[in-house]
Amino acid sequence: MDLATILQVLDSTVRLAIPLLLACLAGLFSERSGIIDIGLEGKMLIAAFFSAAVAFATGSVWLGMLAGIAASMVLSAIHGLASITFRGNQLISGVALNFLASGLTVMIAQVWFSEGGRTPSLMTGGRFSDIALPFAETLRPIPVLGPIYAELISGHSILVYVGFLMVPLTWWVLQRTRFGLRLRAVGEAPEAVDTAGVSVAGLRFAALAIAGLLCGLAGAYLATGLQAGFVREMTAGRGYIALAALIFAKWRPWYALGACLLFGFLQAIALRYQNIDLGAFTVPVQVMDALPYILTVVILAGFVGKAIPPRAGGQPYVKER
Amino acid sequence: MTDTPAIELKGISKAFGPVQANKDISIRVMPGTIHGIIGENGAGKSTLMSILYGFYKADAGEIFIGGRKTEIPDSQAAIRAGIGMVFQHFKLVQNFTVLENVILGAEEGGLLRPSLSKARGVLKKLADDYELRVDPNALIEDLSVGHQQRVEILKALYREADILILDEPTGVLTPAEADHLFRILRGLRDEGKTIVLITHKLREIMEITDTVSVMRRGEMVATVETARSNPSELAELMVGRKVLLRVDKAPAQPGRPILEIENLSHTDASGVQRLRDVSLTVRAGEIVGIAGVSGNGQSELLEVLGGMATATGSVRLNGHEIPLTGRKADGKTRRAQGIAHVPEDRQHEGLIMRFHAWENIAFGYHHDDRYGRGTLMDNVALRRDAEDKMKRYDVRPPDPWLEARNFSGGNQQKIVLAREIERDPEVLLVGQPTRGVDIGAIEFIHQEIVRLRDKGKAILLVSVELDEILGLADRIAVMFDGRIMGERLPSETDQRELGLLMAGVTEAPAGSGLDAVEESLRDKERREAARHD
Amino acid sequence: MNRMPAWADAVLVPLISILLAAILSALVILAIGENPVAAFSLMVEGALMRSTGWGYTLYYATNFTFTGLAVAVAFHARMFNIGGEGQAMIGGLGVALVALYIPWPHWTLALAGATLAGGLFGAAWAFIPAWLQATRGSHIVITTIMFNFIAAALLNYVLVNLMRPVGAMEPASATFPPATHLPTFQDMFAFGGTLFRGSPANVTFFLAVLACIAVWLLIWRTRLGYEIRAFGHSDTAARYAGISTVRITVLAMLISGALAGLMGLNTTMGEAERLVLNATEGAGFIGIAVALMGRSHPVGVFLAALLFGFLYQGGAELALWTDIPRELITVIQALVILFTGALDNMVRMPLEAMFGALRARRGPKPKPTSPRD
Amino acid sequence: DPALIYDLGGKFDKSFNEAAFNGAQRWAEETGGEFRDIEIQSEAQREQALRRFAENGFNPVVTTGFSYSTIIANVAPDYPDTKFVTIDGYVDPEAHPNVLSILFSEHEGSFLVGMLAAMASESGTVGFVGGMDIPLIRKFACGYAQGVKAVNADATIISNMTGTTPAAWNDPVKGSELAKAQISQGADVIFAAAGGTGLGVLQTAADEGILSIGVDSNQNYLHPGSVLTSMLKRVDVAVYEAMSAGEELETGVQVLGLAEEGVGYALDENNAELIGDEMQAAVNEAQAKIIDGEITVHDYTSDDSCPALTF
Ligand SMILES: Nc1ncnc2c1ncn2[C@@H]1O[C@H](COP(=O)(O)OP(=O)(O)OP(=O)(O)O)[C@@H](O)[C@H]1O
Ligand SMILES: Nc1ncnc2c1ncn2[C@@H]1O[C@H](COP(=O)(O)OP(=O)(O)OP(=O)(O)O)[C@@H](O)[C@H]1O
Ligand SMILES: [Mg+2]
Ligand SMILES: [Mg+2]
Repeated sequence: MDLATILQVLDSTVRLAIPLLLACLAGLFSERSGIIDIGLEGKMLIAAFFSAAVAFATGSVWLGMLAGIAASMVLSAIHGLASITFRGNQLISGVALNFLASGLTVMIAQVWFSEGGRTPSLMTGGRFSDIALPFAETLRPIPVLGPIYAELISGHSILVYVGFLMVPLTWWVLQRTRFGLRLRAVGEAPEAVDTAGVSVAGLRFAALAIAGLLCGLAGAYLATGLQAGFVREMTAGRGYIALAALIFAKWRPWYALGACLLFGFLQAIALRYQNIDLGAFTVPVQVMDALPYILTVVILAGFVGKAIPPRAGGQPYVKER
Repeated sequence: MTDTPAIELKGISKAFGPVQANKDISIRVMPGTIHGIIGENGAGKSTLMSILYGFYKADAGEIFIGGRKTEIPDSQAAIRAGIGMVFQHFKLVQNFTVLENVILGAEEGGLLRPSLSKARGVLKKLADDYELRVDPNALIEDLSVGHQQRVEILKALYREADILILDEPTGVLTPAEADHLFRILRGLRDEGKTIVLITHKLREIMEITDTVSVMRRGEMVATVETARSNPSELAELMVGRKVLLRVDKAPAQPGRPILEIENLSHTDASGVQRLRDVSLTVRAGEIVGIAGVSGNGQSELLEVLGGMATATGSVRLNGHEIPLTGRKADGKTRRAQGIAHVPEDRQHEGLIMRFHAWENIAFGYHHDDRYGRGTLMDNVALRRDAEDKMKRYDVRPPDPWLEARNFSGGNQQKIVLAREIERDPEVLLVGQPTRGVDIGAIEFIHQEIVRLRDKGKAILLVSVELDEILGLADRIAVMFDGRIMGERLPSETDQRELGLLMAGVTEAPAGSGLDAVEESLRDKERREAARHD
Repeated sequence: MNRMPAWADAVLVPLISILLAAILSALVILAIGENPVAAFSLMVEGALMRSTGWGYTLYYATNFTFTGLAVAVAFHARMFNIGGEGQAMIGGLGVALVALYIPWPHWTLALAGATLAGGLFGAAWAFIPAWLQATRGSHIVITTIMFNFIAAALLNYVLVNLMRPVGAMEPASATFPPATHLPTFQDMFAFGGTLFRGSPANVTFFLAVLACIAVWLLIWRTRLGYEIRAFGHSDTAARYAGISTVRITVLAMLISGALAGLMGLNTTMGEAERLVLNATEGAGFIGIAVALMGRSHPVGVFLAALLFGFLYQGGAELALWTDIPRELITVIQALVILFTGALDNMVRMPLEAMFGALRARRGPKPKPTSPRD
Repeated sequence: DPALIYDLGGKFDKSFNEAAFNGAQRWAEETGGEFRDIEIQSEAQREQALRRFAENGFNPVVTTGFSYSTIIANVAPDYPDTKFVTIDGYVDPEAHPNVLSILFSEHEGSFLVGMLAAMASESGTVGFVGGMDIPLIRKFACGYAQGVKAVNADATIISNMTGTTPAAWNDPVKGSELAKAQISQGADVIFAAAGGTGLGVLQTAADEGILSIGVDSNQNYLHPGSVLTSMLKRVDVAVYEAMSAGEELETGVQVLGLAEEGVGYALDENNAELIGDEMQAAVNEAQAKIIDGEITVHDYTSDDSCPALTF
């Protein structure tokens, strides 16, 4: 494999990893606060739709992104209402939100645009364009490092950089701020937080709001960064993969980066090398297609071992029975 | 001292559904005193204090702090009013450091760093002032219960509490740790702080409190000055009848050896050796008590014998070797061989809290033929059996359809005991049989254990209550750091000597035994801290 | 405790929840400019007022019963089996292999053989995640998600490259021989008339009912079920009782996988009479909702499966006779799941208060009780 | 009245089903007639929709997608007075006299766009992105590859399938990545036969400044100047004609290839500048030869193999 190909694969890795990463960090905030969130898929999907729809209507990708975030946060709020206020089952609530997003997006799209559950294609201005970092072209001739800078590091949309920035930021918020301390505590021992005089529900809603925001970014990136519009079910199961990555990462931000890059990389590889001809026989495309998933299982079984989730995860906080 | 009470509660009532936990309760506690509250399980002590701390909201009643009427809708308000509480079940974040737990909810501004460095300073000062030493960087899950409790006290003091409530603080402590705690409490009192102490142990009430209130069935039945009362009067007030305060038993008639343990060693999942060449024999018709500070291998000894953990060495039951590793080294096989096990932790091991009482009555014995022969279980037989046993053991309420979690701790323990003892096992392993159980129930539980002994069975008893060991055991082995430090007869030893052995000291140095325990505990801590680095 | 009567909890709460979901759905239908009353009556008409409607409702309900039971059994052992979809796919493959390549003399034998094969294949697909969870601690949620994707790839490979009759366009197996065709409701109950005409409900429905009974027996009447529940509530207590973690984890998942695999009987042998690529169509995921809504109890699972069967069939009727987009059905399903499954306390809390007030008014307050009474 | 039943992809898939809808729509507008249509949600609904429409007197009942053929064969005998049309499916005309099977020679249309691709390509490398890996898509790919090779025997054809689940039809993000991967391997023309996923391919091609080829409907307008052409499959015409014939519809088997103008390539103002005169001439010549039988384009599904491409 030559450098150009490697760079291409890594470039593709980055693009495929970012939506996973944003969703994974969203899940991280939510689950660190004790709320299991299998509705990541739905939040991303609804954000993808609204960001594309509003970006199309206003011609501004930024307004689109805000709309996407808002929509995703509304789903977060419903999740909070069900699982925090009414102490409902968090899993069911998440499943319901996925269904809701899947149905609502296409339905509204059809009512608004009559393009069969799609938004019209976005023109420039309605999309995030790729940013060329300073000197990208000047430095390109430098061997090895030049192309790496110009191809891999430069030339992504702003949300990619935001996504990567979110990793240290998440780490910093969790480990270095008061909010982070309380958030980690509420996912482990809500009664400790409560007796320390801090509102458990407040913290959990805040965590869900952040999760909504991050899923909103992920959806906006899909529809207005990577693509130029919304297509039905365009998240294509990425929310579930993000959830797997989260467990893989043992609910830690830096590990999450690693896990998402790994998933992205495996997918990038699988997309590029279909039908590997081994001489005697050809590896069928289906094997390559399933390879990321097979490898995930292998890695999980071989190297990662037991992942211990936040202790209070999944249970509503009840004081009086 | 002034005449204004530090705490005054007027007409507090609280119901949980149909259960009236507190009924029109009034109480006054003067500043600079230690006030005890006693009462049977479920009398409403914890509820009352939780109301004072804003954890629950009272249905009716008023609260006055320092003479001023105060609304306490949540814990934040209680903290602001200068109240701190150490709950029966600690409210600590297990995978946080001590420091993080202390500042949680009392941080200074948005960033942690300044709060942490401030807290570090304050903690150091508190440690010096009140002998409250804990490593601020240690993780809670690595600390002993005694130290976790210190963290809870530190949390309250860090928030500058003037009123400190402790709910059954000594239930999980060794005598030395309890002594240490009392020294701290006295120190705090002398500083002018007000302390409310909930306990089941009359000895502690007599030892440390200035005044004491007795609760029964949600009501306050009396408040007296400790000095003018005595244990049997208090016990009678609590239970509403006369109770026996010591174990009544005939001398043991030990027979042939039943359980012979030789060179038993066990290393846990994190690689720490918990048992080191333990050898011990238990004979028919005797109770062997294992004394020791918790965490010195007693729990592991019971786990290995009960089939919950694997080990090396040899164990013979009635002369036959039993497997210590492999598929046959599980609880099911042990039970079939005649080893019954009352685990230390009834809520997480001995019972399934969400199972009905009748389902729990078969737990571990559910393969037994008496509960049906084929694949299907004979639930009718099970329920009949449960009803029977619950009646015999006076489990209240005697309703087999109640879920285990809906029984009080003492009654939960009775269910476990009924299940294990009524099997007529060759060997009974029993851990902390009366932890958190009230006086009335303790009396009953002790009687049942003695009754089994008198049927010629071998009993291995583990307890951190020296009183219990001294009163119940026929022979005492002391464990320290995974070893048996020595064996004594109860008639020929005392708390002081046992305390020394528990601290790993075999011959008596000068000075009090308890100090030596303290010293050695600190030693052990340092070693453990080193291991965690 | 401030509990309301058991009947209210079992009947009133779900009914009111469904009502709320229906009201919200009606608002959505209004919002897209259609008539909700007409829509609902069309759904009821199409799903419940005609025998063929019932034929479809019960057909879907059969699928959801199997996947719902699968999720429920795993839940009892505190495992979240998201892999029902993949297990059902592979179960269907097993059914197809047996139906195609063994010359069955009669459908009863074929059904027995296919039941065995579907169960075994589904169980096998659940085995690896279960075993990895038990021995390596690999989180079963991830591994079962991964196995769904892997199952899809495998099935695609098998159908496109191996089982597809040469020259056929469709990635599907050949049609099963007539001897394996299962009697449909039409065959069984129509007696030559038009009852259940053309609807796919078939004997597998009764198998699903049997499966409900079997699961109930398993969970509440057998020692294995006792151990599964004990393990599900507390693994430390299970260790105390000598219940093997590995054994229970693996057994519970094998049973779960087998149940999911049996869904293949209904779709593959009962309906399509050949193996098609997307026979499962998300029933594995609906199974999660069904199990949760049914509180992991077979009766609850069955009722929830019926409800979803109704929604599917009613939705088909809407799609047939109105211009309401099919996604509306998805939205209605979402609302039903949300209100009955996650927001049930929103209904329960006020009801509890109401019953409490009623009781207080009717009689004197119950005597304060205390444990020592 | 006629009825129309779409395949699982749904009415507005921007390609195949949508073409059917357009045909029906045109018929309705021109004749003032009415038709019912349904987007099915599950496999079992295929039979249900057929029966319900037949029972309620709709005639003819038109279906799109090969998946209906087996089911129509089951249902048709129960409704001898109703005429069924299966587009892309094949039902034995002897056994089922009330069924019309309409088949398209996609390989022939693909051959033509393959030629165009090869001629437009400067790098000598062209790409193909399929949706789910099913025989029909391989048929497209195989015809395309033959067309490419016919122009430039040394050309490289990079062929990728998006996935193995139905999600592969709706993953434009993957479509984009596949397109980028092919571009990095030198492809400068990419043919997308992948439903919604194809939109991602077309988009990326436009963004990266290479050419793309649409499928089924005329997709040239999506990115004017960047979509080289579209491989047309005149499902709309087939549906229009079936509906126009009404109850008098002639049953049997129709194969719509280049000769019948059932397939072809799209030429309009959006791509007029991309396709030069000699390109047009070459393609038209090939088209004539195929119609005459001078050139035979191999149909992958006839023997599950392809001379120009391995899968
Ligand atoms: N959260 C709760 N929900 C419902 N009932 C409760 C709750 N907490 C306590 N109760 C009930 O209130 C009564 C009083 O309980 P409380 O814990 O105050 O007793 P206690 O005197 O502290 O007992 P113990 O000595 O065992 O700690 C008990 O009958 C108990 O059932
Ligand atoms: N959820 C519940 N439903 C019904 N009754 C309950 C429930 N929880 C507790 N109780 C009642 O509370 C009483 C005491 O329970 P609790 O958990 O407070 O124990 P406790 O008083 O702390 O006793 P111990 O000191 O022995 O642990 C029991 O008699 C039980 O009937
Ligand atoms: Mg208490
Ligand atoms: Mg208690």
